[in-house]
Amino acid sequence: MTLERRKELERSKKRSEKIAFGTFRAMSLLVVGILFVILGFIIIKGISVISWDFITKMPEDGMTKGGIYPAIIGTFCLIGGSMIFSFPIGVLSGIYINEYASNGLVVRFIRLMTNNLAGIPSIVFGLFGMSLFVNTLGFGDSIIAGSLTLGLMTLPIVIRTTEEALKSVDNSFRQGSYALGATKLQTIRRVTLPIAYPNIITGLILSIGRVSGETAPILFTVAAYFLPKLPHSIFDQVMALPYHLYVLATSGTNIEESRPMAYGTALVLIMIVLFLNLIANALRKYFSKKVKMN
Amino acid sequence: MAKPFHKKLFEKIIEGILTLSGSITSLAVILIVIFLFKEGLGLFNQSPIAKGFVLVVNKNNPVNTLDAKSIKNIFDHEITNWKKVGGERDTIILFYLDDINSIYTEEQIGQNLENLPTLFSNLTDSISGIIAFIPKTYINSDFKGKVITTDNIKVSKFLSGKEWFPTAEPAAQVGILPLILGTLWVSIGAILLSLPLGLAVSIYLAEIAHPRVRNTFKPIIELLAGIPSVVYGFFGLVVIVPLIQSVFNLPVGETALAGSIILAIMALPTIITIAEDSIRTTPRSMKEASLALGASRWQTIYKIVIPYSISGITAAAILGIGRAIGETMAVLMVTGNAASIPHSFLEPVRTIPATIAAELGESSQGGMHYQALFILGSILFVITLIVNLTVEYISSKQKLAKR
Amino acid sequence: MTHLDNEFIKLRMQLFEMWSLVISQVEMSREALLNFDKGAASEITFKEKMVDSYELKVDRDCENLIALNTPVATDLRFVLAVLKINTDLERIGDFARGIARFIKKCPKDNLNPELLKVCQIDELMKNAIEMLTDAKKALEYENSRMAISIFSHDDFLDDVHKHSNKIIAEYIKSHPDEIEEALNLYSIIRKIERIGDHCNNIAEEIVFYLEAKVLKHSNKKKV
Amino acid sequence: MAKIETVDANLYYGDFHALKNISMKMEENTVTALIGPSGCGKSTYLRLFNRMNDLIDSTQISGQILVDSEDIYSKNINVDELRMKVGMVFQKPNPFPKSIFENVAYGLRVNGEKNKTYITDKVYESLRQAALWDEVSDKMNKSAFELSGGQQQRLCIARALAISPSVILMDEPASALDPISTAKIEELIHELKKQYTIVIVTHNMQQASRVSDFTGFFYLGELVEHGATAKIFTQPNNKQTENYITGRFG
Repeated sequence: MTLERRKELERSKKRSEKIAFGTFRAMSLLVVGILFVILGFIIIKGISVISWDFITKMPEDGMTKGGIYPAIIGTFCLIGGSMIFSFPIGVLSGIYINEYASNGLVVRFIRLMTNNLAGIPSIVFGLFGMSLFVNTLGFGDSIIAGSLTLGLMTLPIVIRTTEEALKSVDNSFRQGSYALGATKLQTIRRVTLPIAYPNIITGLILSIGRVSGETAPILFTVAAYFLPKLPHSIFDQVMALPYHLYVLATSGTNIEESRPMAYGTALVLIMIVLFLNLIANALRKYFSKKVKMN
Repeated sequence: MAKPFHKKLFEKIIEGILTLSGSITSLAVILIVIFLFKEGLGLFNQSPIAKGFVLVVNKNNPVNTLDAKSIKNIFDHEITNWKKVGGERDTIILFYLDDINSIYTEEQIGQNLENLPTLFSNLTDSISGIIAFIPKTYINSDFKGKVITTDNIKVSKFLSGKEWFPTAEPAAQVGILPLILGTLWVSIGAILLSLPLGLAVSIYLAEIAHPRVRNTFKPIIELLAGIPSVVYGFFGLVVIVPLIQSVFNLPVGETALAGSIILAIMALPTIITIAEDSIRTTPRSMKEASLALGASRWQTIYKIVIPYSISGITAAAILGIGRAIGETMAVLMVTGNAASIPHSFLEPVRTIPATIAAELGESSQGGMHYQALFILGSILFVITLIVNLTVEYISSKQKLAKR
Repeated sequence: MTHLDNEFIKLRMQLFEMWSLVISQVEMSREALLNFDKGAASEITFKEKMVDSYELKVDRDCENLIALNTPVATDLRFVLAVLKINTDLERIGDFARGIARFIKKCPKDNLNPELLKVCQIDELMKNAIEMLTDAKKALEYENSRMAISIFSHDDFLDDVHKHSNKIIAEYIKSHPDEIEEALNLYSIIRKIERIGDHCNNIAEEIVFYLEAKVLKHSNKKKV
Repeated sequence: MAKIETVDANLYYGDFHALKNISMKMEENTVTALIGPSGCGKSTYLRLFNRMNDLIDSTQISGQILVDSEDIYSKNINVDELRMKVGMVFQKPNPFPKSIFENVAYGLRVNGEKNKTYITDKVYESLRQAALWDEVSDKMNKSAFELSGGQQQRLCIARALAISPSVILMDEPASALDPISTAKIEELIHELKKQYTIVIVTHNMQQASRVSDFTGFFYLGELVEHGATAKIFTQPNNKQTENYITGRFG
């Protein structure tokens, strides 16, 4: 190969690298840009709507005025309800898979099922929840039916989070504990879980974010189109932020006039998600610092 | 030093609870299968004729059975001659219950509608080309006409039917082909948009970007995954839909394209996260070896890194498609929901999940429409099951190959 | 042929070169004695310098071989044997030079042949040379039986040496004018006997290298 | 003229001073071994010569690093070309997920070689040079992962040889191999020395003593002693060197 040709090759190598890297960088910026456009758009349009009244008042005038108080409360009810169901079972299940189940077919099967459950579209959960909780068990459209449906949906996330957190605990800790005569349960309770729990907590917070934004599963299990009062029991219907946004955006009595309300609702919804993400990240940082200090 | 008995018992109980919890997901999946199919499978024992009604014809008419499609065409005036459906050459005369008032006076009908059965009977007897859609209760034992029988809904017709009018009268049309095609169009459009973008970003983050850039971008992309789908839908509705409308000069902006764009944005975090993880598993030493042989970074990426992580990238793409197929709210809000077979990306379409979300509220429990929607749910479930099993298979092969 | 094999071959070649040099030294010292050749004597002294430099070189090579290649088993025994043979050869060379020095310093210009005869100098020297050559062959062919056969040669040297004081004493009585030469010759006999001892040692090292048997301080007759 | 030379080479990872004023010369067709405890900077030093440290961010380098009397850190040096001249073999065998043939042909292909017969000839020649030909000649299209660890490492050596370097850097090339494979690699180094200048980093002092002509002892980022291997291993000048090679370190 002549020197001339070699130089030419090197040049073309450099050129194609530059083009490729430039394209990739541009595309990455585009993706990040998309997020900022979405967030920015909703924040700019919604910020003027947000006020104390907006957060604490009932909707009025065919949902074109007033606030979204019942929807916020409803969403928190659903978060609480679904967490009560999915956290304990999910964490226990994660512990079982990682600590108890003997490696092999059983674990593979459970993991496969967990992955499958995680992949099921939310609308199918909605169908299932309606069929089982609302109709078969006779809960009707109620907080409990919605919470159970949402809880079932977040279960795989909780299980996976727990499993990952436990997996990252070094085996030497467990062996050290066994070597001192501790039983399996004692080891899990006193050694494994304390080490793993920062990661578990972080994961749980992120799963709350998922619950707060889901619409499809609550469509037929709990969400009320318009219900300007607060629930009294777990068998009451409630409004919920995501469904409320859907209603305001597509099927309100006066879509044009309720637009500002929709922006405001979207902003509140995003704020909740952002807030949860921030907490999770802060906790992650805090715990990793603590670990380092130890 | 033996542990006291009650402690051992306690451990055993806890172990039992843990085992139970461990099986919860399997239980849930099985329950979902049972309930979806339990509610849905009744559909195939149903007649497409609305409940409580029958179709009757003149007793001399040789036609005994009609399928849902023909019934619809007849009542839509698309078929106007019995010859078309296997009868004699005779014009079809449609008769609805309401038409009775224009033929007979109130007196003739009677105050309590007590004469109606006789009137129907006479009517069908006198007009040879008649087909009447009337409530079952008005058919007496001495009815002079002939009741048309209809086939139950068949699986093949259900899957290949080109029309979705589950509430149509007299015969509901439950062909899901437009829904399946709508779902595919939107999903394929989404993946065509998001796969190149997602791959580019994952390669950039894993191989090219400075760690500081990566550490800034990663949480942002995670945030993208956290935004609720209604918010995406809302954003699509107020920004992307009008944009498409004006750019392509369309009567409405709610199109498959709008759905694809929103879904592409929503699938991005999934694709980026999984593909990036997979790309990062490429051993450093392998990359260094390539560079040490005089390959440029870009050559190393496309000759070593991508082939090495191809199975992970495939998994990312498949999971991305799975996400797109199952997504409900955002699609519901921006695609226009027209249940017709799409011919271009600039037409409104309706996807399976959006159909369920939009129509389940209107359907009566246990009715044909309700069952049809549950069958749609089952189909969705089977699709995602296939997607997940495929991904599982690919990643297990990947683990095997890398050992 | 591995890299290490090559290193061993190099070492072996060097040892043999040195060995040949020493053999020629001893042969020349025999001729110098028998013919009272002062020229040959100075040549021996010159060769001694070469032997010394060989010794240093072989020493260093052995050291490097051990330090760099950590030889084990037969390789290790070879290096250790070479190291000791090297010292023995150098000593033998020293004895040859001692003989040469006597001839150079001797004020007379010849020795009485009778003296040489009664002392069996020729036989002694021949024997010593044979031992040295046989030992070299034994290593060359890696033949331990050949090495063992060397021990019997040594008996003759020991025997002559044992009786030489009487013979010399009698010779002095009969030739009182040759007292100095006779006494010097006695020390030469001793030197030749020592050469034989060193050859013995060399043979022992060869057997150690080849068969990993230690013959030192044992009864060689039994072998 | 030295093949490789460094004058007052310094390297920083951020604030960490990883190499301190290293000056060293390596002659053509010699094997230089770099020894020292873990983290002493020997691998970092080795990676100076094909600019592998460029891949790590916040690396700063000062001093002169010359290959064939050219400063390889000057602006007009093409890194890809440099890396063709200075081949490298890594600690663990790291064949690409490709066939045996394609592994060796990789370097030629990425550098624009298109002539098929040339590539084939070069691949075969490199495999012979790496003493692997007899073991793989009948399975050129099999995956490189089917080879044993020792064979994989020789494949990686063949891969490095295919682009005709004049220098070969080896970063603990035998540390992941069994003794028999190690012996084969060491034997190969003795062969390759006739054509290439070799720099090898090793944890195994016996290996350094067996294969190298010159040895450099690194400690805490400094070159403590550098000289003929025989000298270093029999009469080192420096007490630290002696302690290290006699295993009395620390």
